[in-house]
Amino acid sequence: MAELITYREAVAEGIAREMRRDPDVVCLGEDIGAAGGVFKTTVGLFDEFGAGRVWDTPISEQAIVGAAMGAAMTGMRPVAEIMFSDFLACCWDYLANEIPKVRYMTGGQVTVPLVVRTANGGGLGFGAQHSQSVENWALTVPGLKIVAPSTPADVVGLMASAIRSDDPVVFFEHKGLFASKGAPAPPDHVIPLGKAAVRRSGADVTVVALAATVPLALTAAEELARDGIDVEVIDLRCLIPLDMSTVLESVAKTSRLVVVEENPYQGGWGGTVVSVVAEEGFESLDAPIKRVAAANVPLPFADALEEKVIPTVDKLVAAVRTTVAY
Amino acid sequence: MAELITYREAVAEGIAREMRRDPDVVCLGEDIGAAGGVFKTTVGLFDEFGAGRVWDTPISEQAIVGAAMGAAMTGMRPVAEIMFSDFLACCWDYLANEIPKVRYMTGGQVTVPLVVRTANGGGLGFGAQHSQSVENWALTVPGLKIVAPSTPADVVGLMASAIRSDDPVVFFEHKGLFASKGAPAPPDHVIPLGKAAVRRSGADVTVVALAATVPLALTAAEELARDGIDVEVIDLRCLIPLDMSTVLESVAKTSRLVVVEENPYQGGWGGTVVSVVAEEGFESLDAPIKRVAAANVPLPFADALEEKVIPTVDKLVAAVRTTVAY
Amino acid sequence: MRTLLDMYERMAVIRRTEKAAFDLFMAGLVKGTTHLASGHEAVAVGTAAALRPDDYVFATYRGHHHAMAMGASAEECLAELMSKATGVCRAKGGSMHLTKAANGMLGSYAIVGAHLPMAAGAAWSAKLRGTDQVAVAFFGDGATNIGAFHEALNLAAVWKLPVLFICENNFYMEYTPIGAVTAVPHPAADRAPAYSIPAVVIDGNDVTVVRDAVAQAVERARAGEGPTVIEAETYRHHGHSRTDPGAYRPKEEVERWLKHDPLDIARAHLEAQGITPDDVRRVDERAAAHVAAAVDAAKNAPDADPAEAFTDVWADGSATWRS
Amino acid sequence: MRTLLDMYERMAVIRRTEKAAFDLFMAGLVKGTTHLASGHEAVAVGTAAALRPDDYVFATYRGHHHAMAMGASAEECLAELMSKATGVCRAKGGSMHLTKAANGMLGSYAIVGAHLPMAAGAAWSAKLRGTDQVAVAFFGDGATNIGAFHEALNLAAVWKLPVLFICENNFYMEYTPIGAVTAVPHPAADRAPAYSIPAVVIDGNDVTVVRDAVAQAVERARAGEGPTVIEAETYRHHGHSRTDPGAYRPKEEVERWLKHDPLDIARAHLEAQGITPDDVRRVDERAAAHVAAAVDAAKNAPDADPAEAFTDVWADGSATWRS
Ligand SMILES: Cc1ncc(C[n+]2csc(CCOP(=O)(O)OP(=O)(O)O)c2C)c(N)n1
Ligand SMILES: Cc1ncc(C[n+]2csc(CCOP(=O)(O)OP(=O)(O)O)c2C)c(N)n1
Ligand SMILES: [Mg+2]
Ligand SMILES: [Mg+2]
Repeated sequence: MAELITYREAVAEGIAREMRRDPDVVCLGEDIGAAGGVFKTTVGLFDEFGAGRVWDTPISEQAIVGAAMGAAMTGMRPVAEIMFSDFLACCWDYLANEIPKVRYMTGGQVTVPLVVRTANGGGLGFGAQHSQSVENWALTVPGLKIVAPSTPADVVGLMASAIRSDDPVVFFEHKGLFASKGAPAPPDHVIPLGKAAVRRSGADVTVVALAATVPLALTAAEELARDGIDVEVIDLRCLIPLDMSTVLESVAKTSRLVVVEENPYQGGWGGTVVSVVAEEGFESLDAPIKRVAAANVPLPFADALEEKVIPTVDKLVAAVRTTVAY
Repeated sequence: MAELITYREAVAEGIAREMRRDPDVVCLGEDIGAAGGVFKTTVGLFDEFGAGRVWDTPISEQAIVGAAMGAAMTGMRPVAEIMFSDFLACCWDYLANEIPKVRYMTGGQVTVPLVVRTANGGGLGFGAQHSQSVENWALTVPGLKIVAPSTPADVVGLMASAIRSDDPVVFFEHKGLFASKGAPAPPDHVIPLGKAAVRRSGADVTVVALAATVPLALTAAEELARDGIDVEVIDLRCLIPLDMSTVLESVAKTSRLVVVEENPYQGGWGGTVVSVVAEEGFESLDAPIKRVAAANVPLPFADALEEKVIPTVDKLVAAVRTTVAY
Repeated sequence: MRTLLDMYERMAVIRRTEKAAFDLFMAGLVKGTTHLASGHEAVAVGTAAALRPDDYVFATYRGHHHAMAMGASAEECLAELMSKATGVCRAKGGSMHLTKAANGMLGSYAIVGAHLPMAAGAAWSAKLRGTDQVAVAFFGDGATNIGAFHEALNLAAVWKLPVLFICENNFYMEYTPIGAVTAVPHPAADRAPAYSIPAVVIDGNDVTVVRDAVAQAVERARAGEGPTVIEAETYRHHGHSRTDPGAYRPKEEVERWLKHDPLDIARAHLEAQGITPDDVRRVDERAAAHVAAAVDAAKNAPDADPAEAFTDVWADGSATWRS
Repeated sequence: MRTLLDMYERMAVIRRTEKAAFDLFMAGLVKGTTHLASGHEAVAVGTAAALRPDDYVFATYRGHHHAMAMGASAEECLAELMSKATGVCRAKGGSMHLTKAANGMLGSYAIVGAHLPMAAGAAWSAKLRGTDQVAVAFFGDGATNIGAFHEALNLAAVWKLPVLFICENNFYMEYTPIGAVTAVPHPAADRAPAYSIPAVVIDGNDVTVVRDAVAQAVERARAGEGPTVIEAETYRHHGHSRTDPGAYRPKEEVERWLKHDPLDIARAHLEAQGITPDDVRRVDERAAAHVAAAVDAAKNAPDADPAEAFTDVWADGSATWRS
């Protein structure tokens, strides 16, 4: 078995594989070149592909994503980095109004095959403006594919699909997972967008997770297993396309659902998952659906406070216990 | 009984009342001065209060909202207009990362008593970039109060509360309602934020609506009444604070819930309402919860296509029938 | 468009199409809103005349003239406005989003300034692919105050991109004179030095002046010398959009500009070139007939198919968001 | 801060606090990230010396020096970094958001450029309320390429707002030399003409130069003459943030700047004024003792109360979002 690689390394690896395959793939972003990115997720790309394919930009999020869009419309496959996902707010017009709509509103005349990659999520003590999980922002906008991997191999396999996709993809890399390790991706590893992974099968309750809440859910499941509670953990991997079949099948089996998400409860992606289940899976349900989400407050700096706000193993364990005991 | 006034007139009336009360209230926005705004929702303010209190701005959404924030932090009560709610994307950083977080992240050192008003919603044939209902964008961000009135009197009463609020408020004025008429607001009309209105009481099914879907729901309710289906229509009025007590009480009575919302289903505000009910109101439910939302596509230009995408009376009627027949 | 007469004809067609759009609006056959470009024709047509078929253009909600200058037909534009299946965007875009991608006209964007970075990106793409294509962004004076303008110009300059920023300075952002909200007299040209970009201010109503200025900028761009800012002074003959009578504009100002009509100026040039008034009249008549036919054809075209609401979100043609 | 010696002392305290922050970071007592301002002290302190207590300041994630120049104590800043209940933001903000509103220091903002419009807004507020307060925005060279910069400067110019835009040009945006991503040599000053705003480029490491330049701009602002851009050239002694060794900077460049240390320059001025090295040494010692005591006090302060996570979302102190 090959050595383990980090999630961080997997990002660069995933991009490099596609850059080798396809000369139209180009990267742009702040400090992604010789510096290798502030999270070191583009290390090696500049050396291997040079300044002609890895472009350092000014601090101009609108220009970065807007230029990526123009390039995508004219034959390139740009991979744009927005350093922290919070900064998507600085170019939100492109994510909300331009990129996802132009194909539709031109009656299909153009396509926008680009990837916007961004470091997402909390847990590192970066405070209110550098720690948000904002997949749910992207979810409000039809026309974007939304990817949020939880393992190094998935990073590579989903990056391949994202870059090869003819549709725009927002690719959320979780800051809290960068240092985590996992099996490397086999050669030519491609994971189709919109296929959830059942990370642990179980009979008693379905836990739906994404990105950093996947390892959290797995830890909780181990703890619950010791008490005889058998948890099925689903890693959505993508929010769009959303693999509700896997979720609904699971709920049909377990009759119980808990969603664990890092974004705030209000407007969180769990609401969409719950809505579908509360309509289509209603008959299967034997207990109220619970969402373990962040509290509806900005993210505080101090660990002890942040802990109170974001989902934790303990909070998930408690929620599952209540659900199962219902 | 006084003459009816339009929703459009109510906007100007609501602002004017507060400007008369409180000299710290100032308005800023594009073409809101002598021109009275592109939707004529600020007509009369410039004449009455002058250029010192009604400021025309450049096309600089970030500067508009950012300056409003700075002014709010230093003793003023600015009312900023963002012409179309879609353009909130151009200043999203302020709505997502600055305004709602600064009080929290300074440990309560500052407050931001401002209102961002904006024309929201579809139905007028303005196409994909000028027709969105984006209350759900704001809902993703803790720290913003979110108001979306459905009647002229509510516009006045909620505007009073919004402007007097020491918290930041995003005030969604629905374009499709501007021409609608209703009873004028009595003097000193103040409606507290976070209190839903039961617009029609009924025993069979609860319909939760907001802004333009309120009249839609009332029309549907009339139609359904003819078939003996007794619909309770709740106008949420605000998404934050969210009056779940009223919704949960209603569902406890009717055992059935349909949410009708203009934003796309994915990431829509209905998901948050449904989540709460699917947890806390689970025992009351006798039928699957339905959401009648916009389809997950950008908004098309042609009426015949838009009709297919956004919620209509027919779609709501059909959803209620299914729910009641369950 | 090889000759001045060709350019004149294109302008004449645009003018009449705008008039037709207005009339159709008034007749209730066009819904939503429209931002007529009557008065702005020379900027679009002069630019198009200096471009190659493989160049790129990005325009605004006031983009009928850009689409048609780049070769969209009057019929497909009017059909779009009238929600017809034959509309240039299959009635999914509407007046503010006319697009003719086959001709390099990559869209009309209705969020002010948003398309400037896109044009820079298309130019970057040309550079990456080693072609010598150029990209053009048309925008208004009002657009020069939005952040995207700044970011696009800086990026274009730093990366030396083959892009032209063509400002149609019609002296108003909607109802507010541009001077009231802009800190410099020439909203685009006076900003260009902040990015070390060369700039010219030109008479945007003289199609030959526009063509020549654009040709020069295109030459620079193709030679790898980077972006240019062109501020073309012009004027709209109507209000900002269909509901606006434009009453905030001084009467003398309007009259002065109406006398400086791009079609009249072109006609004077044609006469100087020895083209007879009769020749011009024949072109005018052809333009009128062309537009009349386009109106008829658009009117008679089938309505857009409601099922189209659920196509073209994704590149595979579908709108599927879940399994 | 009436005297140069006062300013020197303030700088000495800041320098030592930054050093302490670094050490505490290394010792695992500070979490997250920190962007040290060692080397930038003169910009903050010189500016503060030219302001009135009722003026406003908006700063960045590299804002320890701004907070302390405006009167935040070393102890409350370090306590914030160490997640203590006594932190200047009650440990809810952290290093990037130091704020001392009581002193007019209205926050440190971590999204580049976002606070420039806010400062314009605070200046607008002063104008509306008829006070003659001014507002200051500090920002980096890298911030000059973001849209909010453009919009803020234009608005400030058009509305003639009493605001100072003070760029701390340290020649790098993170790891990239500013020249590589900016189209003009002076990222702030060369842009000011695009807004008809007067600008100066100054030695940001000489606290007297900064104070004088700011004083002049403040005078203009209070007199109703509008905004000024001040580009203060300076250099950071450390990497961009705690994880960055700063290896991308040429050694000679670093050495040259280390020799142009704001504290040394101030010391030379003091000597020229006849302040003896002994006087200075006493101040240094007092600064050192002050910071050492601050470190102790911060270390011994109680940890932030986890219940604080659910306060202060709303003005009533609560975090209630539903009934
Ligand atoms: C970001 C944004 N803000 C505001 C608007 C509303 N709006 C549409 S056109 C316009 C005026 C634009 O003026 P200018 O750029 O001079 O172009 P013109 O209409 O004169 O051709 C405004 C404010 C918009 N579409 N986008
Ligand atoms: C909008 C935005 N983009 C990117 C970043 C990440 N970032 C933080 S500091 C920085 C460099 C800023 O450089 P400069 O403005 O020169 O300030 P300095 O750090 O040199 O003081 C960057 C890119 C950010 N915080 N905000
Ligand atoms: Mg204009
Ligand atoms: Mg810098």
